[in-house]
Amino acid sequence: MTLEALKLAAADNTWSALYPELTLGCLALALLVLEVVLPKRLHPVIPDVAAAGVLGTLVGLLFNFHSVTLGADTFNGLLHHSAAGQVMRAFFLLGALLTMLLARVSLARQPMPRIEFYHIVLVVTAAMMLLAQSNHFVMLFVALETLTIGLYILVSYYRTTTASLEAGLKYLIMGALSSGLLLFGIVLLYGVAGSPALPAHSAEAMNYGELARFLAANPHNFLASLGIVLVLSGIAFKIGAFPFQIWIPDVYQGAPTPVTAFLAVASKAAGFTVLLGLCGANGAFAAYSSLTTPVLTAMAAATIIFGNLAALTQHNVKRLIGLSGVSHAGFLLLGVVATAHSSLAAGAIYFYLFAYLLASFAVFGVMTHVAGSDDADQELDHYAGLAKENPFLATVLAVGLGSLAGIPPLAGFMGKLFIFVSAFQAGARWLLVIAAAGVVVSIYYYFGWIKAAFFETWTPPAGSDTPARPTPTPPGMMAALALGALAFASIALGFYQGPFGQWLTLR
Amino acid sequence: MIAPTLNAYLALSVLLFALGLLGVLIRRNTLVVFMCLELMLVASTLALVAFSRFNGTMDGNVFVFFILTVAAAEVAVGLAIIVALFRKRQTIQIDQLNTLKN
Amino acid sequence: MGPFLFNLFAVFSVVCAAGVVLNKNAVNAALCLLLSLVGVAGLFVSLEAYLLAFLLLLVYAGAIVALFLFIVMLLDTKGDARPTLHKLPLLARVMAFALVGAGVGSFVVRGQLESPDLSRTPALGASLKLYAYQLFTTYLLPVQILGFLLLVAMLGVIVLSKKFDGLDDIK
Amino acid sequence: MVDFYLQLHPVVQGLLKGLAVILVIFPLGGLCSMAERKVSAWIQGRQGPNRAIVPWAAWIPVIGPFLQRIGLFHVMADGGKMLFKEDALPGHVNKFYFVLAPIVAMIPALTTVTTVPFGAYLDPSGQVIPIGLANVDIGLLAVFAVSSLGVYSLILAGWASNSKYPFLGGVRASAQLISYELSMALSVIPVFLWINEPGSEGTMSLSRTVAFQSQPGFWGGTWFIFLMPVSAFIFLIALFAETNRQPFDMPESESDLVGGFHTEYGAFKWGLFFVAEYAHMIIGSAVFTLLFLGGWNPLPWVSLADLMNWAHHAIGSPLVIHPLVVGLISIGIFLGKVILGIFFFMWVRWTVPRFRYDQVMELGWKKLLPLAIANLLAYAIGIAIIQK
Amino acid sequence: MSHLPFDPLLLAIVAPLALALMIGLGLPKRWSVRLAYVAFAVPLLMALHAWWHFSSEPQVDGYAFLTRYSTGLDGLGIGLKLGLNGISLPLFVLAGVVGLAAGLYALQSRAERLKIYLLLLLIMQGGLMGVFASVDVFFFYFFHELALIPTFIMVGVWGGRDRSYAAMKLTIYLTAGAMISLVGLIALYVKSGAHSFDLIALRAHLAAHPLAATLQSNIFGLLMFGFGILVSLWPLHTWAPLGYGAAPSSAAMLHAGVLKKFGLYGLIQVALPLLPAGLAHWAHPLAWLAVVGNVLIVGLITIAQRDLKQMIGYSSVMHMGYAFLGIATGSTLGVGGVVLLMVAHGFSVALLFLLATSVHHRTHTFAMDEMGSLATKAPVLSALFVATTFASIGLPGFGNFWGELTIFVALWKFSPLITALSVAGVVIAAVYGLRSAARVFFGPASARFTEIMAKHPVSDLLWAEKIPALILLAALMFVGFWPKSLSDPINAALTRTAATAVQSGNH
Amino acid sequence: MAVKIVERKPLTFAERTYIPQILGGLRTTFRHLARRKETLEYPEQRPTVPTGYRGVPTLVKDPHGREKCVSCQLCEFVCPPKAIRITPGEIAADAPTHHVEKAPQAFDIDMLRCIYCGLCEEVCPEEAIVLQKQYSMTGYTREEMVNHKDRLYELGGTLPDQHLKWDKKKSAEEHGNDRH
Repeated sequence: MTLEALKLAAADNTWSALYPELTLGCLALALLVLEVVLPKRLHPVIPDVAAAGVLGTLVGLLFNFHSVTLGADTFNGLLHHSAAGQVMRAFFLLGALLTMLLARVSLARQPMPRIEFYHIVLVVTAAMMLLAQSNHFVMLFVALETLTIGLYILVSYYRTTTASLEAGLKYLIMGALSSGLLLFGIVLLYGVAGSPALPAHSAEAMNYGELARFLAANPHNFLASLGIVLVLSGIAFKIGAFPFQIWIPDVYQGAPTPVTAFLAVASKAAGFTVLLGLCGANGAFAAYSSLTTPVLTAMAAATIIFGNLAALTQHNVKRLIGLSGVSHAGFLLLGVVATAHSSLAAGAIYFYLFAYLLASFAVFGVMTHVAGSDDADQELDHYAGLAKENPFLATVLAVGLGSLAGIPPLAGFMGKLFIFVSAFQAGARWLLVIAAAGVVVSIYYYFGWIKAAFFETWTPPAGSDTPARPTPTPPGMMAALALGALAFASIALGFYQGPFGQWLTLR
Repeated sequence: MIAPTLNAYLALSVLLFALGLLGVLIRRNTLVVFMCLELMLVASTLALVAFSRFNGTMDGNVFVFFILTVAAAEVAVGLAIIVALFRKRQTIQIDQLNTLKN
Repeated sequence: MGPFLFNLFAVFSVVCAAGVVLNKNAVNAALCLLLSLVGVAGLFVSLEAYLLAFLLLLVYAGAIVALFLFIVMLLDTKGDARPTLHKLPLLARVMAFALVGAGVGSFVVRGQLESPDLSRTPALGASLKLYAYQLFTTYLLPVQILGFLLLVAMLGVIVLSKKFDGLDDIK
Repeated sequence: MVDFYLQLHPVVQGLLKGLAVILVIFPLGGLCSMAERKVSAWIQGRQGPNRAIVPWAAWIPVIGPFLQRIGLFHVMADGGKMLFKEDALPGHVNKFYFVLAPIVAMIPALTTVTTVPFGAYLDPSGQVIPIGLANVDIGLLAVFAVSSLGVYSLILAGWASNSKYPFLGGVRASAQLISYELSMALSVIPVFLWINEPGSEGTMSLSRTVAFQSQPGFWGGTWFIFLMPVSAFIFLIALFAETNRQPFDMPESESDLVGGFHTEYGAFKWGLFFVAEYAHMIIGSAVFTLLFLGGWNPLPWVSLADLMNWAHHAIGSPLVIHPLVVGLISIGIFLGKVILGIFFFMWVRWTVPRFRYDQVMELGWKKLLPLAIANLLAYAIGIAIIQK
Repeated sequence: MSHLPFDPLLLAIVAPLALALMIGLGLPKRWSVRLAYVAFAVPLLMALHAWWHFSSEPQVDGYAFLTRYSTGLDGLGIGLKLGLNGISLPLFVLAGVVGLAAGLYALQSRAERLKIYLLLLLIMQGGLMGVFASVDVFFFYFFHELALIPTFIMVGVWGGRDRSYAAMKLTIYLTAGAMISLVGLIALYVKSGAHSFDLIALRAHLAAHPLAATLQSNIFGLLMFGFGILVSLWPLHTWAPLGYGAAPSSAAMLHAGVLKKFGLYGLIQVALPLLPAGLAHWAHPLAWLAVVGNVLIVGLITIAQRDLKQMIGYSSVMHMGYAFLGIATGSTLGVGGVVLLMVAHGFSVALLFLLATSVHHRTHTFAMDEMGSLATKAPVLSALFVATTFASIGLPGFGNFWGELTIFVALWKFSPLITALSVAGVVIAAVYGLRSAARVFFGPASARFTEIMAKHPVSDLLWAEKIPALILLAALMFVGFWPKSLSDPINAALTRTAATAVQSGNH
Repeated sequence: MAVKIVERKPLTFAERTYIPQILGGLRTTFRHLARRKETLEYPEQRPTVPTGYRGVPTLVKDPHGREKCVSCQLCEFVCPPKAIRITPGEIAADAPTHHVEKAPQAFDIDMLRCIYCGLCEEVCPEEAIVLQKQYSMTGYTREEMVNHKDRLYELGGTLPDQHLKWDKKKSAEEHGNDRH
């Protein structure tokens, strides 16, 4: 390797293409510096600085949406920049921003230090953004692990409660197991694709493009198939797809509510971007669709069925939303299955994710305000009479849940519609039937929640030794604004998709 | 004596990986489970190095760096969680970690 | 020499790995893990990846397993207090064994790869320079990310275990 | 003889090497303990041990009394005592690990020696060839890697003793060793940055650092201790901590932990810990010599080859540059520096009082680590500018 | 083109929604109430305007007032395309009239939390206008769901007995129906290959490239059962009487009167012209289901009812049986009759619910056994009720008569046996209708009613109740006396669609 | 008087690094390294015992070889560790020193107890007990470490003063106290 080759390789490190991630990274460091530099009474400003920074990055990203690097590979093929990547970047930034807003409310009830939380959220967000653009297994693994390890910490952040720590431990073990599976899959693929005896082998088999070329030339390789299955199961853990969903209820319940939201939305979305990159129409595993499609189909069906049935019996809303999130993962998997035969599918997934983000954060926002100091203890009963106590929160909750349920004027419905259309285009009819049934079932528990908030009144349980339920925190100005905006966006995006819809359907 | 072929290395790493996985599935002590997880990662690195050596490629070797670093970070965080939990619950047996139940 | 070392280290690492899984005592398990790692490091040496072998020792054996041992001793857990085997766990265990066994079996039967001639393939892993070049050109970005990862991990450990004002959970 | 050795089976060769290492390190350890007694005595204005003698030595006219005066036979007496003393095994310990710990202590001590080159000779073409048991490309890393395993013996000893002081000692040891490894590794990076100029074959070999310090020219002839005093300083301090020498002997600080991790040990098992500690010291100062003190080069800007060529001219006999002679001289020079290093260890021990444990941790994490990082950054930038 | 400087259809949809939004954003109650009169009147005015100008408007494929608004999903062939044809026009007017009546009734009802009640009613009204003004199948469905959601909430919050259970059941049944029909619509969209949800484009495309017969029958089956649940096709009708029994009057008026017609309207506008072979396959099963289930079984059940509101609910289910029969004939005559029946039934059932609630205000019960001799106290109320009952039985002079008559005529050609059975239904209707009128208004007062009368003075209809009732009655009589005003455009439109249907059916 | 508060001097940077201090310490210890050793190589070299040294207590005889001790037991009573034990005995009537009346029948000093305080010497009215320069008393048994009377005399020897109090007393008795 000569010096010139090195310089060439180094020249491909186009740092300017990563300005949002770099901004987040620097911002994260700046938070720590501020903590040291600022006097203690000014510390409450730091979260605002973080949120403002993320907002600024988001605005900057949207203004520079069509940056020069779009469509290019940078960092020697580690990253691939695309419009979809830009959209997901915006998605993660939005998710981070909302998480921070929720954290302001939730952390205020906890004696834990604040600034580290924001720092970790920033770094995790940057990792997610890189993950969405990764085009190489090394990049994938490193970004995924950064994200996962950050989340381990965030999940167990409320260390004064046992639930949070237990959730953290469970997430850790499951997450590490999935990382192990994923890693071994990657290793197998890399090894097989590098084997000189096979056609189209490559020295840089970790690159998606090279791998896709290899797989296309070796359609029935056992080791490659095994690798693919392992990689898929690793990702299935992250997105909480059946049969790797067992961690979801416990972890969602135990984690701090903002983190649950972050997990439910951003982490899941990150998993799906990876899945799309691998199993999508031009993904690395495209040549093995005869293997991936049945696997993903079965997974999607089981996920929808399990998620919905399990959610039916839940009384803790965090578990409920976790399990309903499992069923959402199933719907999204349906979209992934469809990508092979439907040009709409990828766009549908992105739209679904956005709708899911808006709705989930609306619901989690309400949950954050309704919850007491024990973050894991959020029963359905606590919502009884919410409409009378705080109509605003109740309305936001209803809109959010309605959107999650996929009730029409709301964005969630459009997401489901797109998914269904693309699934039908791809011919996954039985899956569609299951999904439709799943939607009906999901109505039951979502509506049960709305029912609790609107139709019921709180009566303390007969044995009055149980403590009274927590009183909802009235939302502050910022939080109210954010929640209102989320609810409004959920409604508006249902009516009018605008340029976003154009982009989805014409990509 | 088994000749050190690629298959032998691969089988070895699969065996180690499987042992790790088995440990994760059957052990109840979280610390040991965690060790088994590390064993899985190490098994992966073994396969990676073997592939790199036999295929004459470099990426795999470099990947091992990343895996090692990630494993270190993971262990640090994981042990911190375990210790914090132990302080609360005085147990680290998986069966007894049942605060979260419906 | 080659086959001998390979067999030696292979058997050693597998036996020790089995020790990790089967040993009742967590301290024993940690030490088995350590020995298994030493075996793997030996295999790395036989694959001419010296740097990685010693890194494995330095990072894994020197730091990670030491940390494990440290924590095991700190928590002073009395081994695996084996719970009575309920029906379901037993079933799960049998299934786990079967699953893993089947996986390994099918792998050994079907996962055959042609072994290239070692004398003709370059041992790229032996050269330190190549690692440096790769890490600082192609993989510079992941290296940077890892920096952040380590920072985050450090902060996390601090948050999870430091004694803060107003937090009385740690005495 | 060399030919005969090379004809042997590799396994036999390995065994022979191992035997050699044991045969060298154990007596060296003993000698160090003797040196320690003498040095501490001298520093305290005492004579130190000078009485023991065996009859047959007493008969030798001058040498006998001399050996007696320097206390050599005390070492033997001690060794004999340790060997033959009752080796008590306390009832409450975890027997397996209790016995294992001292053995584990010996492993890194004996293994790292193999990767340290200890001399050099000139081959017919005038090339300097280093002498060592195993010349590996990543020498220093190997030393670090293997010596990092040393922590296990302390942890195990502390834990297996099943008693609180040893346990505290073991816990302290593990934390301390892991903490200082960081700054130690960071401190030597500038050295390797310096010797691996662009275009050269990258290496972490220790003999290469010595070779670099014997090159002609100002930079080449300089020892790294002059070029990188801060690195040397950090390395030295970290070395003290890594070998658990005073003022860092937290694991066995007798004023608060009775005897630290080896409180429950006695006789031969205790002796093994003892030897391991001295072996670590020897290796530490050998590595320090190789990295910062020019290895077997006699003086800064005067390399071994220069010396031998000058001697060859002065004396005129070709015998002077015979490999064996050169090798012995180089080993002598090297050993001299190592001994100086060991002396320094002892000198410090009897000068500086012991730290408190929190001070040790604070020094490691809050002082040395930032300093090492700053040092690394400064040298990285400086080297980049110089070697542009 | 329209003579107005704006799109009347869009205004009709937007006006109520806009007010709903304003209320949601916190409009004071006083202003909400005042503006509500306007917001309920505007759709009717626009509908009347459209009716007046319909024939003089330029028409595209039978549609007048065509305008298209892009919502960003042009790539999918979805856009807000508004227009009216001969079939939708009467229903559009129906929606306007019933909406105004329901709105006026609600405004005088002094419901608690009137603002929210109005908000939901306005959303419903906007959605209803949208349903019938949409040419785009997607938005047709979309607006239906928009109108449907408030029903659930209104039943749940303002409902009567068992409201929680009723709301839940309603939600699940109707969502299930909506999901099935959605799947059918998606299937239609994807399989047609038109890449458009635009009904005109779909029709044109399918006329040129008809679908295979089995596919048609499959899709028709989905639509039939999906829409069928929404229209309470036996045996999936059980939600209807329960829901109506629990629903507040305005919601019941709008739902039973207008929204329920959505399913029939969908079958007529979408399924019949696009899937003629499907109809051919399903006509007989549908007819038998309708006649045996809806007409006879439900009719007999209706007789057995003791609860006035439930009785009306069951009667509505029964009348839907006639509508299904008309659709099953598939002929222009029969389907035209269905449209007429839909309009007339809309007026009559809305009026019945209105009056039933008024009765309740006076008797404080819905149980018919506990009433009697109300006519002596409230003669206007009883007169109106009896008139409406006559209308609903299908006596000449009211719209229902014409609808049922044409259906029977058309049905005779289809199957005399079924005709005979369904005519028997009229007798059943007469029995329960007259019996209920007799029980409530005539005969001796029950002991309990005497008691109630002693407590609360019983007045006749107030003007606030009379006005909406009279509007509806007037409309009902208008249809009854001048059906031609409706049937002409209906026939024109049906002939046009039948032509295309015959074309594609021949293939 | 006004109180003047003296400010504590903050440490300078060099002092805060402690390096100069440590180097200073190293220099000090290194200097000691080369210094002459203070150690006395004992069996070969002996310390010079100064006058007034309080060594082993012994009994002495007068220049005529007579016991000086009159077993008054003052030393026994004054001895802090009670190391001295005296058994007084009568002096035979025919002895020339009969007029002294008492002489120790046995005189034991337990050297395991003796603390070399010298009180016995100070208190002795007869100057019969004297601390010698001898500093090393060793023995293999406890019994051996008890100095009996003969051993005490053996160690003490003769005190060469010519005072001879009891002779004077006797002659005064016999010849009258002409001095007084």
